[in-house]
Amino acid sequence: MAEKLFQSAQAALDGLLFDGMTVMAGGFGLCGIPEHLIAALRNSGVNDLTCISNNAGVDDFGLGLLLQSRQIKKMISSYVGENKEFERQYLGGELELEFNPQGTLAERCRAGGAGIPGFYTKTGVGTVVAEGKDHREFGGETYIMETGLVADLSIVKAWKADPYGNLVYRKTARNFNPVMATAGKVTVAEVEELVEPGDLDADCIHTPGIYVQRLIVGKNFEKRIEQRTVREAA
Amino acid sequence: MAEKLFQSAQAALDGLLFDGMTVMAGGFGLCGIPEHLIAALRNSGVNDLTCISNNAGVDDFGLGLLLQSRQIKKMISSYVGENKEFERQYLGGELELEFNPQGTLAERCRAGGAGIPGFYTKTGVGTVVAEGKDHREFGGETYIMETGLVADLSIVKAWKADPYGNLVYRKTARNFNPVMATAGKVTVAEVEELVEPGDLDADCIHTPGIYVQRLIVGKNFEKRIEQRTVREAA
Amino acid sequence: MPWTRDQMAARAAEELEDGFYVNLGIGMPTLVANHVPEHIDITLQSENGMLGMGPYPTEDEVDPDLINAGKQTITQMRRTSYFGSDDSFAMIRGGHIDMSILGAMEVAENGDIANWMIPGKMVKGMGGAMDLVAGVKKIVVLMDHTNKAGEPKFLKSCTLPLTGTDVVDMIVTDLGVFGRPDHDSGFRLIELAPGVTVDEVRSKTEAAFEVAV
Amino acid sequence: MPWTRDQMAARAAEELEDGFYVNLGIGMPTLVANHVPEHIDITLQSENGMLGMGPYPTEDEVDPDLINAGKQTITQMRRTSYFGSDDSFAMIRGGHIDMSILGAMEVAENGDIANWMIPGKMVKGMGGAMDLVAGVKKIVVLMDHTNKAGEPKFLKSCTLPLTGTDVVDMIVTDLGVFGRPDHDSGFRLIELAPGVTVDEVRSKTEAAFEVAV
Repeated sequence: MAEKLFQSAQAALDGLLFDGMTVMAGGFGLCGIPEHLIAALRNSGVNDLTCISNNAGVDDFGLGLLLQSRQIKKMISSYVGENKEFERQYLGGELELEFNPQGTLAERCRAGGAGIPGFYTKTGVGTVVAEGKDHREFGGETYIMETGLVADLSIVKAWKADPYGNLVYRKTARNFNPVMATAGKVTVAEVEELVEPGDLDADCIHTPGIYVQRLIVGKNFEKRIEQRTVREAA
Repeated sequence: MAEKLFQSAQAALDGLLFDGMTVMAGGFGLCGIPEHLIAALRNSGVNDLTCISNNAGVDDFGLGLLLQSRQIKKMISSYVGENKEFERQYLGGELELEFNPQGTLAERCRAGGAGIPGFYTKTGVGTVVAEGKDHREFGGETYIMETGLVADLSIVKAWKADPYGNLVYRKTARNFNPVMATAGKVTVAEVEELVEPGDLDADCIHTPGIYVQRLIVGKNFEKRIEQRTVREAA
Repeated sequence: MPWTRDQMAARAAEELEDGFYVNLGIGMPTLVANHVPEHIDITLQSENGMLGMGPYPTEDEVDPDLINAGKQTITQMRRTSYFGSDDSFAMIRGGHIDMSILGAMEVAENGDIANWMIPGKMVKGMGGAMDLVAGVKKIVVLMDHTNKAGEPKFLKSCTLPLTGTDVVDMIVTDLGVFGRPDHDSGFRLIELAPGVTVDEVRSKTEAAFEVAV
Repeated sequence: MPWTRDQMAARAAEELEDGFYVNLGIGMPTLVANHVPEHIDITLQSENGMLGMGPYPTEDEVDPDLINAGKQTITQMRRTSYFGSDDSFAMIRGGHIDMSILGAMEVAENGDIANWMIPGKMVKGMGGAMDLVAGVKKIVVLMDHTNKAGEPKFLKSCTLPLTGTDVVDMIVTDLGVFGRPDHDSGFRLIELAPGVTVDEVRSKTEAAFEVAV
């Protein structure tokens, strides 16, 4: 079998990076982000990235790290509210930004991975999102066409993997990870645990190994929480 | 909670059927077909059905039962090779037939369930499948537009369910069942086993309960095998 | 006397029906979860990939892998299922969610809504709001009747960039409730907070509406 | 001497590379699985929703919930994952499968293929064939060089209804192998079965081809 397991995030990205490339990064807020691969991207010094990610991290964590170091030229996101450095660069004209409705962003990734170059949606009709896009009627309702997205590299975070690259995610840390795994020309996954072949339930694999070209086991995940909300124990 | 569990296939279909309706039925060949719900459809006498199903069963099992009783007016399928009665009715002009490539059929169901009225695909370009369909270039390649499919009723077969309608399928009996569950205005599921609330792993639910309006536990599944192929034990 | 935020949430909660799948927006709409009538069982969807959202965790239960769309820590229930963002929005776009209760900056008399972008302020993005208003079966807006400057928020037409056009079915404000039976009809004032008069509502509303209280 | 069916399958198997994900068509292509070189590890996809297809079961292992796209009973492996038909064809259409080895009734010199419909016979349907030829990275056709009437199957242009246009990358017949480096190039005869001459191939082929043996 072609070996998928690499010993470090740096090694796993070796040979895949070039200035101006497009990178998809899984995660919602700071939940389920590929933190080790983002750190390795930062350390690589790769530049002029177009990053497709639902959010842009916070100032000192997640994709915020790549904003700090000005490695990102353009973001395609649905919400970037928690990042002061982002705001500064954007208002200063240093950063391009393309907002997509969250569901349109997710579906564009799915379409890209599924060989669908365009699809119609009601989302955004009559808003700035629809400007310049093809409109079409179906059953008397108006829809706009959105296009599929593909990335040079997708980086995703999963809970468990087997050596074949089969992945399982945990709770809401799943979010954009599986769909982005399908849309990378190359997909690199970081996981918390590597299990033996056959240990994953074949009926419960979220990302089949065909979508994962490289794999690392991350250590000491920080898993930072943005809004720690608690109730009193009963 | 709104009660989803019904005591019989007949009871679960009560009030949902009308002549001329469109029914999606999960299954691939005879694997993972909703055999009890098909039997109940036959017994109901509902007529002039448009059936969307990858295959059409065999003469005396699966959707073949509804062909025998001439309850089907039209089939939308990808392959109908194993059914003599089908052939007879089709060649006699008694049955309409629309062939879709299997992946296009699956994607049309997904699109219908996902609020996508149309999408572009390379599949079928330059073939009879493309005739009369919109053609469009993306990146120098030609694609055709296919439309989403929605059914008045979807009938699916799962392995396990909980009372909330969450479903888990088993092995290749999954096939078209989950995608068709999303595309029915009403979806009725038959399962082999009902488990207690909380017994299904929340990370491993294939069909969230929102897609399942009614549920029955089937008894004595026949699960007929079409091509029993075996090797010598080592 | 105008309704309090909790009373507004309670009024919106009266729209819930047993078995409903519901998405609650960030802010005041989250209060609705505290006012679900006892005989009603609903399931909350969180668009980051969860059906069956439970309450906030106790300190011991906090799990960084389990958050809602507002990035708050939450808990799982016995009914919970998780899925990816693509499947989550397929569910939303496909019309499978019965109701969404959302905040708004402006609503227009034709059902347009603006709730994602204030010119002159840094744009944070629409998140899932455009998908929700386009896809969910019934859209209930929960908002103060006027803005901080005392100006109407229910308008002839929206002035802010839109989130969706002709999508709002009901508006619950601190002064009352506007509903419309379908998208071919205009809004009707169908309920007033105690002591609030039709005239007061008129004076604080730019939109045209019928009175049906 | 023309190749036997097993020899043809073995020749097609030489196209496999370590780590490939492969879809094998019904009929002769299934024989390829028996000829995978020992140092090569491939994973078989079955378009009804499985990656990592194992061999036929023993009598004790037969499971009606576990079949391949030919509806034959099969087995699971340690690497196996199951998924729905929509996800299976997203995988195929999206170009994630490295190679498909398929039978054909006709192939044209421009790469067109016809393998699903014979006029005058009952049409059974294209199943997943159109999706496979449109989506898979490399399409290898495995077919007898001539039909039962002794007529060429590799033609100037197909006469039967097409499965796909300009999709075939390689043709392995009982007489030899035709390849082309890319879809802008024509086919070249790159290999002959032992004792088969270029003239014999020419006499049984309608399509134009370069000779590169």
